Amino acid sequence: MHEHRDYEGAKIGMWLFLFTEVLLFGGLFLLYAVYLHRYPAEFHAAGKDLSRIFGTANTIVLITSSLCMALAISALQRGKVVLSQRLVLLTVAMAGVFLVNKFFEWSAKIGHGIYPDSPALLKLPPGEMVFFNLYYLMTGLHGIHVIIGGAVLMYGWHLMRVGRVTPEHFVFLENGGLYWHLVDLVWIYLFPLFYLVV
Amino acid sequence: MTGHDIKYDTGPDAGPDAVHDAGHHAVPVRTNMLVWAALMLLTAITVGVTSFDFGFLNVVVALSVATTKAGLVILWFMHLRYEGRVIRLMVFTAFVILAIAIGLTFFDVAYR
Amino acid sequence: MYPQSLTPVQQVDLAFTIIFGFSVFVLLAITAAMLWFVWRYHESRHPVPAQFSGNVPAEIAWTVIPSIIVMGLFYYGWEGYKALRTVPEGAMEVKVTARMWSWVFEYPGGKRGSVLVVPVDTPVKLNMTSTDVIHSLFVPAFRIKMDTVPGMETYAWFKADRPGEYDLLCAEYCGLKHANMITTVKVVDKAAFDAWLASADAPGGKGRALMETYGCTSCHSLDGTPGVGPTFKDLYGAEREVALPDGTRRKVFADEGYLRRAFTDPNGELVVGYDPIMPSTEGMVPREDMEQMLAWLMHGNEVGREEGRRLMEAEGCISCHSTDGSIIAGPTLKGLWNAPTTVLRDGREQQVTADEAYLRAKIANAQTQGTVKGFDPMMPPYEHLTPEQLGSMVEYIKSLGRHAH
Amino acid sequence: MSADAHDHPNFFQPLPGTKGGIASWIFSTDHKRIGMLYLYCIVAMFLVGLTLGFLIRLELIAPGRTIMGPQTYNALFTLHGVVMIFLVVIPSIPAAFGNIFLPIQIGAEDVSFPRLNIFSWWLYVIGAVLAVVSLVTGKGAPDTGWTFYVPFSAVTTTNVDVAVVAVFILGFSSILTGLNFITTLHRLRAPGMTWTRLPLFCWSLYATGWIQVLATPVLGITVLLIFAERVLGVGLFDPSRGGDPILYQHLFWIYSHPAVYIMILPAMGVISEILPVFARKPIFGYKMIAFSSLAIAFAGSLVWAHHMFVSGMSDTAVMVFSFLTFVVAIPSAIKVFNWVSTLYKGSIRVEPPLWYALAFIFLFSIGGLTGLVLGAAGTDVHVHDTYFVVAHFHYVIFGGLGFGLFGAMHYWFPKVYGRMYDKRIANWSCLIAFVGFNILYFPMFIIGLQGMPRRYYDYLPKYAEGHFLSTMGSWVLAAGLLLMFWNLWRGIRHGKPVGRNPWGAATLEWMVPSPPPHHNFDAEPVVTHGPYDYTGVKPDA
Ligand code: HEA
Ligand code: HEA
Ligand code: HEC
Ligand code: CUA
Ligand SMILES: [Cu+2]
Repeated sequence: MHEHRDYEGAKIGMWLFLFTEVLLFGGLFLLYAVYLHRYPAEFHAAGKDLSRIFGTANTIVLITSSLCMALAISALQRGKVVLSQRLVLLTVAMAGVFLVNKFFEWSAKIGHGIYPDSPALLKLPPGEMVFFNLYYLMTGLHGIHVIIGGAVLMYGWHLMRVGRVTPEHFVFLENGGLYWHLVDLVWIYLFPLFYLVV
Repeated sequence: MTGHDIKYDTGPDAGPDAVHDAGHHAVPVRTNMLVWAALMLLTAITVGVTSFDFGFLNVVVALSVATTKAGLVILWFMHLRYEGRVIRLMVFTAFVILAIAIGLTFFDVAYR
Repeated sequence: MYPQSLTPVQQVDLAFTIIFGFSVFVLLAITAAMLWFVWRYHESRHPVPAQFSGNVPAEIAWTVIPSIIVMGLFYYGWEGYKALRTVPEGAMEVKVTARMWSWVFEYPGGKRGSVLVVPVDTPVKLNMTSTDVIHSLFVPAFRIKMDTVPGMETYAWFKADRPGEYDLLCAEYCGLKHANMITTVKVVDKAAFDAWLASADAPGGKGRALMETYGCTSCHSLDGTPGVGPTFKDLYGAEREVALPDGTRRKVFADEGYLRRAFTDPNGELVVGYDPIMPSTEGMVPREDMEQMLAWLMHGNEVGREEGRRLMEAEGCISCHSTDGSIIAGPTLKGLWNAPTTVLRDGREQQVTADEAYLRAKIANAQTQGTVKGFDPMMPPYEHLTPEQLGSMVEYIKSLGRHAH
Repeated sequence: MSADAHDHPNFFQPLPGTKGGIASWIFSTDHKRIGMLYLYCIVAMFLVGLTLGFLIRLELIAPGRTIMGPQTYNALFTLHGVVMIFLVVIPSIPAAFGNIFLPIQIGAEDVSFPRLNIFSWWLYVIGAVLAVVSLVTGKGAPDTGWTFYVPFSAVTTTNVDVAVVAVFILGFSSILTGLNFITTLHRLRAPGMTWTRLPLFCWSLYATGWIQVLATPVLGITVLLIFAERVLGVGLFDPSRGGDPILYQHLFWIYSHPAVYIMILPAMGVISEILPVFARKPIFGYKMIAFSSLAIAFAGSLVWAHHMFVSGMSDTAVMVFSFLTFVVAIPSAIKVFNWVSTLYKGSIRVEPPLWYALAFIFLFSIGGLTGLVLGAAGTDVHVHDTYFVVAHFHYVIFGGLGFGLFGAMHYWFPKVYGRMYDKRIANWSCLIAFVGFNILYFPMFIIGLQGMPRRYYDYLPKYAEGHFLSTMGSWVLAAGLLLMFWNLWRGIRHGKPVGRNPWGAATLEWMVPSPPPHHNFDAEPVVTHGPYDYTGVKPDA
């Protein structure tokens, strides 16, 4: 069987996969839209309880990590393999920062007794319950994607090291990058929806 | 049926070798930096405007900014600008379907 | 086409007729064409195929014409729907609560029942909700169907134009006894309806009255005093010694089958100590009446406890709890009184006794009392019941016998 | 099977220099082998599903309890639905015949992502195994119906958790197949294989692929939400926690309505392949048929809430979705008219695949036309959730997809096995199945109109005749299908060997040997004519 080296095909495949991710989150965005429509006041009140500082910090981290990723690919295309490797590591490091941040944010909330099915949550008005449930689900699902994205990028880094991703054959890294940008993209919406639209 | 050969972007010899090198176009560092700066600026704006209350427009503003940011990421970071018609059309379709799914649902929830 | 003069039923049936008419026509045309082509252009009759691959005017025609027709079909369907949704002014409102697996209808004035009784020629609006999962109220005769959704109110309306009894079914799958969540719409004339609405239910209901009508009570006492025949008190489920026609004696339980035989062939099994004098009900008592009496014997024969039985039927308890020892979704109520029960509370097993306090608390809000081992925590709360009502339910449970150790 | 079998082994035989064996199948990346794996799994699951349907009918032969209690019955129709929908009809034609023939039909060596392809088969197997596990673990088999409606699915104590995870995984398997096909069709067409020379089967798979990619993730998140609801207590659909159970239905049908077109489009593709071959004449209105596949795929994603006319959603939504439902019927109508016209002035050779295709058109039309009754708001209120709906979807799914699948089996059988089944028996089994099918499902329309609700384990005596007849029909149908499967089975082993092109078809798969070799083509083919151009093409042997 001859080796497939169809870049365009690989990219089409990756984009198609990204669509499935978009629609996976899409279902949750749909729920968010409907519940925001139904409980504007409660969403307003509950949103105030989320830390805007954490949110903004994480936005900056994630956007910057996206930049690193884009730079890493440009660097690789120009043949600067080592630079590219470092940029990928930097991207992953920022993914780590994002997760640590998220961890503190979640623990603070959980420390206040607000988590799905918690007694404190069940005492809140229905709209706020919905808000927090959505918050945990959507940021949780996003967090899982951050972890997967980080892992994929680390693997890309490894492939660069062993010379299987090269300035000539970099489609793996490019697709990994696409995935990472998608993770960023989702957060770009989550951020205003949970921390700002209040 | 003798089909009229419609010219498709990948051309009549759409074999695996017909790669047109869109993806190999390296985005200049400067462009990436500019995009990043724009994203940061938009983040600042969207956080900044929350101190004003536009009522119902709050959501509209926040989502418009987010969509602009998303556009920047998709077009430059994700290289969609440099891709061929096929991929662009595909991305468009996917988002249209999502918009339809959310939009049509509102025929229910908005009128209940 | 026929402005205003159509009832929703007619409007919907018109839509049915039009769509079916169109469908049958298209189906026959397509099938006929298909079969005719296969015969006419079979290779033996038409060896050389024509080589054309389309015909633009034809294709445009069969895109445009169906589009237009289909819009017509949509229109009639929508008209039918509008008729079903437009409630006339001044409709009588009945509140419907669906729950696993029974219906409660609450009339203006607060009367509740598990059968929907409505006056003829009067628009009735049903305001519906559910306490647990989604059900759907379906009355085929009136072409209405509407889901009952927890946390939400939905409605449907109908107008019955002649008295009679119509099936009312649950059309949304709701678990174990979905198929048995059936009751009746009783359409009666206006006077009868008003009288019914005003009446309180007589103790014992019809079965008890029939016992008097047919003279059973002249031989059987209701309160345990001995008479010509054995008393009816605590009869159902009791142990009996009977003599068969050939003289042999045997111990039996007064279960349903036994009671039925006792009606139709009273002397086949003669209770020891009594004479073979009871006449058979065969030919004398109509079937429905016999069923009524049986039902009363089995479930309602304690004076003062019929109320409990009636309530339990109206509240839907009987759809989950049997009174004969079998298990539906919950434990049987037979022999429950004072029985030791294992419940799971906060993850631990505990022994409780089904005494008055436990039963009252359990019925009012089952989940606060833990969950009986081996069952699911699915029993809905009944916090709207008054203490008296709880009392009569407990009385009824008592009447079903105490636990035999 | 010829002399060159040694240097050109067919794809069943081990590659030269390898031992073969089971591992060379279940880890194969050859699209043909993967297609066969799917085919056998799907047929096996189909037999399971049919047996369950058969048992359902036995229980319903008479009112009251017949052979099982309500809990068993409820689990049975749930399982019947889940197996049939997620394990049989959604993968069926695309994953089996699509995998085997799509690459060959476009002149490619394989699909774009062969490893993803076998991975998706593995996901399918894992999903199927989990579905079985859900039956025997936890507190009993799921009893929710294949629609998993909340709040019931959130409160029932049966093993819904595992079942929804299985559905999630199966969804991913389906996505990967769709993704693979779309990419393959864009990238791997042979020189000269323009979009207007693409066989209509490929077009239908292309449209299907888009639905798989864009709709299935919504199902994924929906079942994950059930899982979250049950396991984490996230009450997004729980009214006591501010949730709205009707939103669940929106999400579910946003996938599951388009899913019905995942089922039917590939079958329509098969019919579009079979008809011209046996009419010896180009298909009528190629472009309209290709285009209507895309139109169905697109418009099909706009109509989901027609399953919810009595759910308590707004009347405005009822109007909009009823209207859109009628719009989506039009591309189907176009296809039917074009198919019938293809027969016009042909030179028709009547062979088993054609019978199946004709049966398809008839049965699908009945199913589709009764779909109009369901799409019309006023009439749907009466027949919603009754046996009318049950009859509708068995006509479209079984009469449509099912007979399409049988048609595909009979059409491609000689290509896959290089042998021919007994055609006379094949015709008979088609006839028996067709008759049985109608006895089985037609009475359901009538009892449905009379008000017999679906998912009822017991029913009022007034529906007894219809149910009885229906059960009788299931026996006739079973006889027909068993005869069919037996005949095919016998054909595999004892059928008469055939050459490359027994039907005289013009698509590329008939240019390669039967069975196809490991490498589809010795040299990359260059396509110079349309797929239904029969000038000069003759059936061999
Ligand atoms: C293969 C699967 C398949 C297909 C193709 C279809 C096709 C269609 N379906 Fe069906 N449907 C199901 C599978 C399918 N359905 C299933 C599984 C359910 C039940 C789910 C559940 O609840 O469990 C269901 C339920 C269902 C409902 C909900 C019923 C209810 O629960 O109340 C509705 C309502 O609108 C509907 C409508 C339609 C319509 C309008 C089409 C149209 O696409 C049909 C188009 C076809 C034709 C119109 C016939 C051919 C054309 C002609 C003969 C030419 C002449 C016609 C015209 C001019 C219009 N379907
Ligand atoms: C592809 C889809 C498909 C197919 C082919 C079938 C096939 C059949 N189905 Fe279908 N059915 C569904 C999909 C399908 N079904 C779905 C999605 C539902 C909804 C579920 C829900 O409500 O959630 C449903 C629901 C459903 C109901 C409604 C249940 C209810 O609402 O209470 C009924 C009732 O009669 C029924 C009957 C049948 C019958 C008799 C067959 C017959 O075709 C079967 C004929 C039988 C045979 C041909 C058997 C032959 C074989 C043997 C006897 C044994 C041989 C075994 C071996 C060799 C191992 N089905
Ligand atoms: C939807 C089904 C359902 C309905 C309706 C229902 N119950 Fe129950 N009930 C159950 C189940 C299941 C249990 C056992 C689990 C538990 O303890 O919650 C139970 C337990 C009980 C018990 C305790 C039995 C024991 O063994 O300790 C009593 C008493 C009782 N129910 C009475 C009633 C009465 C009275 C009504 C009506 C007003 C009623 N139930 C309505 C399902 C139901
Ligand atoms: Cu209640 Cu079904
Ligand atoms: Cu549908």
